[in-house]
Amino acid sequence: MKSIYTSDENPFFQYVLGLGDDALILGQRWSEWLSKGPNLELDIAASNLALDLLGQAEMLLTYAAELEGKGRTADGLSFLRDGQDFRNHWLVEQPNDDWGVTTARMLMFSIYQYLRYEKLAKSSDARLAEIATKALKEVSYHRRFAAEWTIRLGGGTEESNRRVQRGFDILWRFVPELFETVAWEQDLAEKGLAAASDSLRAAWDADLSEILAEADLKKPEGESRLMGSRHNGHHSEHLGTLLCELQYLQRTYPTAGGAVW
Amino acid sequence: MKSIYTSDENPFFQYVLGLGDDALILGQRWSEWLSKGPNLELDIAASNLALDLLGQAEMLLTYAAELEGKGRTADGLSFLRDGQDFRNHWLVEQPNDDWGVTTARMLMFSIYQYLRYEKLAKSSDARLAEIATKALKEVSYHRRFAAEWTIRLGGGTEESNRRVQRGFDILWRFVPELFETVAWEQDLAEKGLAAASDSLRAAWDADLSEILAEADLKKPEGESRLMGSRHNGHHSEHLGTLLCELQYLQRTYPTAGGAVW
Amino acid sequence: EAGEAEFQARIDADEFIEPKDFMPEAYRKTLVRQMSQHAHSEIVGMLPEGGWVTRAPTLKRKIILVAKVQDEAGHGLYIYSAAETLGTSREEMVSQLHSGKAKYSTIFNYPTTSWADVCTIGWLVDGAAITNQIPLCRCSYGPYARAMIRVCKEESFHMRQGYEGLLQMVKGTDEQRRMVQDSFDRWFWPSLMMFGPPDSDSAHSSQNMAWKIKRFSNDELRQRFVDATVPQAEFLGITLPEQVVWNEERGHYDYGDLDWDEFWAVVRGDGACSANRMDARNKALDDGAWVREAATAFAEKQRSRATMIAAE
Amino acid sequence: EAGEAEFQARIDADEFIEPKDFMPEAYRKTLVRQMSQHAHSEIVGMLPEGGWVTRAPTLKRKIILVAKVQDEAGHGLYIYSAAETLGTSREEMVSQLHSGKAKYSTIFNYPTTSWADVCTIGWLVDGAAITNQIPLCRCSYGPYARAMIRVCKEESFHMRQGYEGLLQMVKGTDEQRRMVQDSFDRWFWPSLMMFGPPDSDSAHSSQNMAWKIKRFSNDELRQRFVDATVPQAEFLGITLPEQVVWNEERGHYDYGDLDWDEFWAVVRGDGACSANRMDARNKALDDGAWVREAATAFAEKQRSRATMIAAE
Repeated sequence: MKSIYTSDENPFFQYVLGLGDDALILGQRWSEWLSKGPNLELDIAASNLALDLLGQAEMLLTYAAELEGKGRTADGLSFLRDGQDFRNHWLVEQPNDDWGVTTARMLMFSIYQYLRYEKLAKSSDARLAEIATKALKEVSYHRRFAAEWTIRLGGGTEESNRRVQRGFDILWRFVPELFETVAWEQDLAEKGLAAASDSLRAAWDADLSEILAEADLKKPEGESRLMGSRHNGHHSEHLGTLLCELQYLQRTYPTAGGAVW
Repeated sequence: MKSIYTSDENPFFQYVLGLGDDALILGQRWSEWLSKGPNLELDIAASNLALDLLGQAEMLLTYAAELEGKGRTADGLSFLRDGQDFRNHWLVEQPNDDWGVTTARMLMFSIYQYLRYEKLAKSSDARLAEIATKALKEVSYHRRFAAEWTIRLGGGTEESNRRVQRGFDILWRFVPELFETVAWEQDLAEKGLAAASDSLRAAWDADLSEILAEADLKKPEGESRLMGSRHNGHHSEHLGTLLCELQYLQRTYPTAGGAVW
Repeated sequence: EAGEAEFQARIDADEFIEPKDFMPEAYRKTLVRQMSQHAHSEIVGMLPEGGWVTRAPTLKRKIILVAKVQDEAGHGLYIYSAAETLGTSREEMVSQLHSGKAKYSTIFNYPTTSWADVCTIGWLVDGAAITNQIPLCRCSYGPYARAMIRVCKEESFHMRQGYEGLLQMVKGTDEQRRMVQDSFDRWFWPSLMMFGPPDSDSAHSSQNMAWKIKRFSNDELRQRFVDATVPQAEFLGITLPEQVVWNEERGHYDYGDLDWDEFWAVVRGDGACSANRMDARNKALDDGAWVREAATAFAEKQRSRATMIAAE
Repeated sequence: EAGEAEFQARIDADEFIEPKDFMPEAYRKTLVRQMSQHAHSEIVGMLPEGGWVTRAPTLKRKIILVAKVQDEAGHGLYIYSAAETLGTSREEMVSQLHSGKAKYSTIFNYPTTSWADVCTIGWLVDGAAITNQIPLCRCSYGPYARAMIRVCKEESFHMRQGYEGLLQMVKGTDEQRRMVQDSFDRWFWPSLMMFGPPDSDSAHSSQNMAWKIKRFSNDELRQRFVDATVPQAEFLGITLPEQVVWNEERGHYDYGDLDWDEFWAVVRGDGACSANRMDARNKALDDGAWVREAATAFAEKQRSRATMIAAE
């Protein structure tokens, strides 16, 4: 038996797939907030975030499918792929929980995405650079929105401070994975194609620390150990239940079976 | 375009399918309680209920598949059937909510199932009579267990009385559907094959009233209007989300596609 | 009395009434009720479709649906704002919705059980809403009329998207066509009831007509909708109910009698999803309370800091 | 002192110690810790598999899985009861689990992400548990030994069912075989760690050996498990890690060094699912509090009613 999908076959495809999967899964999580937000304005904000991320997912997965060159499409990659072939980070697949946890994740991940797209906007791959340039504008807004809400919740009431702090505390264990840099990623980075994840850490820490300080929040300490890696198809249990919903219709009435959607 | 599946083609198949679907969907709901019960004893009780109901579903759906005679199996009917072809009552597909709502549903439905199986144990169809006889013993225990818990919660604390009362109140709107008797069911009943649902109402009311009185609970008043019928494939929104989980693996890796489970 | 006569004269002259203008109390009250009910319908209307966003079958459909639900939140916002110009705050209107005192369109108490339903809601429900609302773009109250112009523009976009979604589905498999037919069968009659009770039973109508906050009768609008919908349904290959037949003499489609008992049962709260909708709204409101409190507290702290700095 | 010598003599003579017999405090304490940890592991062990019951691929598999999870609850119950004979109540033990003071097997902090994992847990995790527990069927404390006999019987049934589930899957599609390999890759090393730290690092071992609440060293049991597992894995067509090689001289499989840093990280609470498991247990406990209170209140009312009737 062959061990699971190894990423060194076609690493640039894997890299772009990972970018697309982060956007797709986080977009799905944001879409869960629809009509459940704390007020109408935040319902609208949540749908903006979902729309931006799903739009990025569509561009990135379309490109990934082309890079793979096996005739798959962005929809095929989204709706008909096994969980173990998803390459998103564990952070984005975690449940929304309350608005405090969601805000903490949004801040942590949008700073990360911002820094990553910023580098990718200068990628030697023109297509990726173009996608990243467009996404960078959107994510810059996400980062600002998240920072404002972190500061508002941190400085609002005792309860809101406690809830958003809890968000950072429980999600902190997913931080090391954001900066895991596998050999083939390093290699792509050296060719000017990708951003080496570890190269983003210092700027991420600095930006986050500054916002947390302004928000009267404590930056969690310690560094959790990685318990599995997205590059090997490892995920938390939450991806599986997310995919049950995400993929149900295509799995049931697949386009390949003649369905038209 | 043809309107949806009409039940008068092969009504006995439809009838047995309905019995099987009630057991399957309620069994699925009970299985959701696993490892989430109020204590270990109730975890074990919940799994007993799930096992009995899933076992009934297997027998009934195997028989239904034979009656249909189109080569489907109990698994095919469970895992690869469209939501609009499910024939279970709306009551069983409602979410578990808390233990109070679950207890109220268990009492309402197990009295109903008991009365139905009691008649079916004398069905002129030997196979159905045999299945019903076996199921009757199990459901008799379910009814007793539900009655005991209804009395315990009704007479326990103010909170438990309020919560189980809420269960009866919110589920009361699904009662009329239990006794809806369509023409072809009446026809089957006259042939001695099936139990006409409306013939169970008086005994159901009497049994429930007695238990509620002992439990210091109020029997809800009024009769809601039917808003759709299982016989036409109408369901509440909860069936669809239940099926996402129930059917995901078979939809993704179907036995027909070579998968072996 | 003089004020009322002048008011009516302005309306008769097709002038817009603006927030600070004189208006009779009954006019104000009727409008607040109608507009808040309309806004509530937008908000509750997010729920049936919102439940399908996570299950949309393609990325394109998912994006379209998120944008549509977002538009509904936006409509809710405009209409609440327009209603606030009459002196009732959004908080008050929302709390009337959540207490069950205020109503919303009965259509949203029907279950959305397939992807075809998502498209059918766009086609029939938004379609019926537009038919109702286009005349309101010329209603006598300025802020409402202006909100309706924007809302109608977006809703006609939603209606086309919904119809287009069904057009795709009927090109697919038999299962998909069956889903479309089933969806139509469940939504057609309730969408006709969106126009309200028959003219013979309709309260307030003549006063509202005189005030130009209603410009056509329920039955007139219903007929207009049926006449537009039938050919669209036929184009999709849908089998129409036998009651729907072309009446050469009237130059309209007949559609028989509607089940008004069902309508009134749903109004009373007996709809299949009535309880779920209110539970979902109340849960969102309760779960979000601490966020709204935090935002208020933070804004106050910022204000008082700004005041202190200004005072130094 | 005399008591302790006599106690040890009984153990040396392979007699069972029973609840009312004399026993050293340290023996009692060690047993309570070990047994409650074992019971907690059964309870927490319901969670990873319980999450897959609603998604089982066939009715047969669903029924088997419900029955298995039910057995685990049953094991938890027996072992808590056996531990209660030592004077610590189940409530106290459970509250130590929920406060994080008591531990459970680290294996349940690994995520269960595919149906193959459900089968692999039966095969490897129950398999390792049995290897650990068979010697405990002859442990010196009577109630524990007797509980272990029943537990081992059921667990070996679970182990065979899990293995059989994988045997089916590898007969299926390439996707299924890939799922099985991936599952093995993730669970093999953690299952070896279930036997605890290497003998060189293992605390309490010699005293526990003398007391006969441990009869073989961690490394001995681990080797026994590896030797049994490798041929089973090969029969499934699984590719074993390259460190696993037959050592002709020893007559055993070598398996290289385990990642003990990972083990200790998981013990400290860094496991992928540690927080989720405790959240799930705490939620069940909190959500069920009113039910347990109601049952107690009802039983008290019944009792006082019975007393009153008796007094009449």
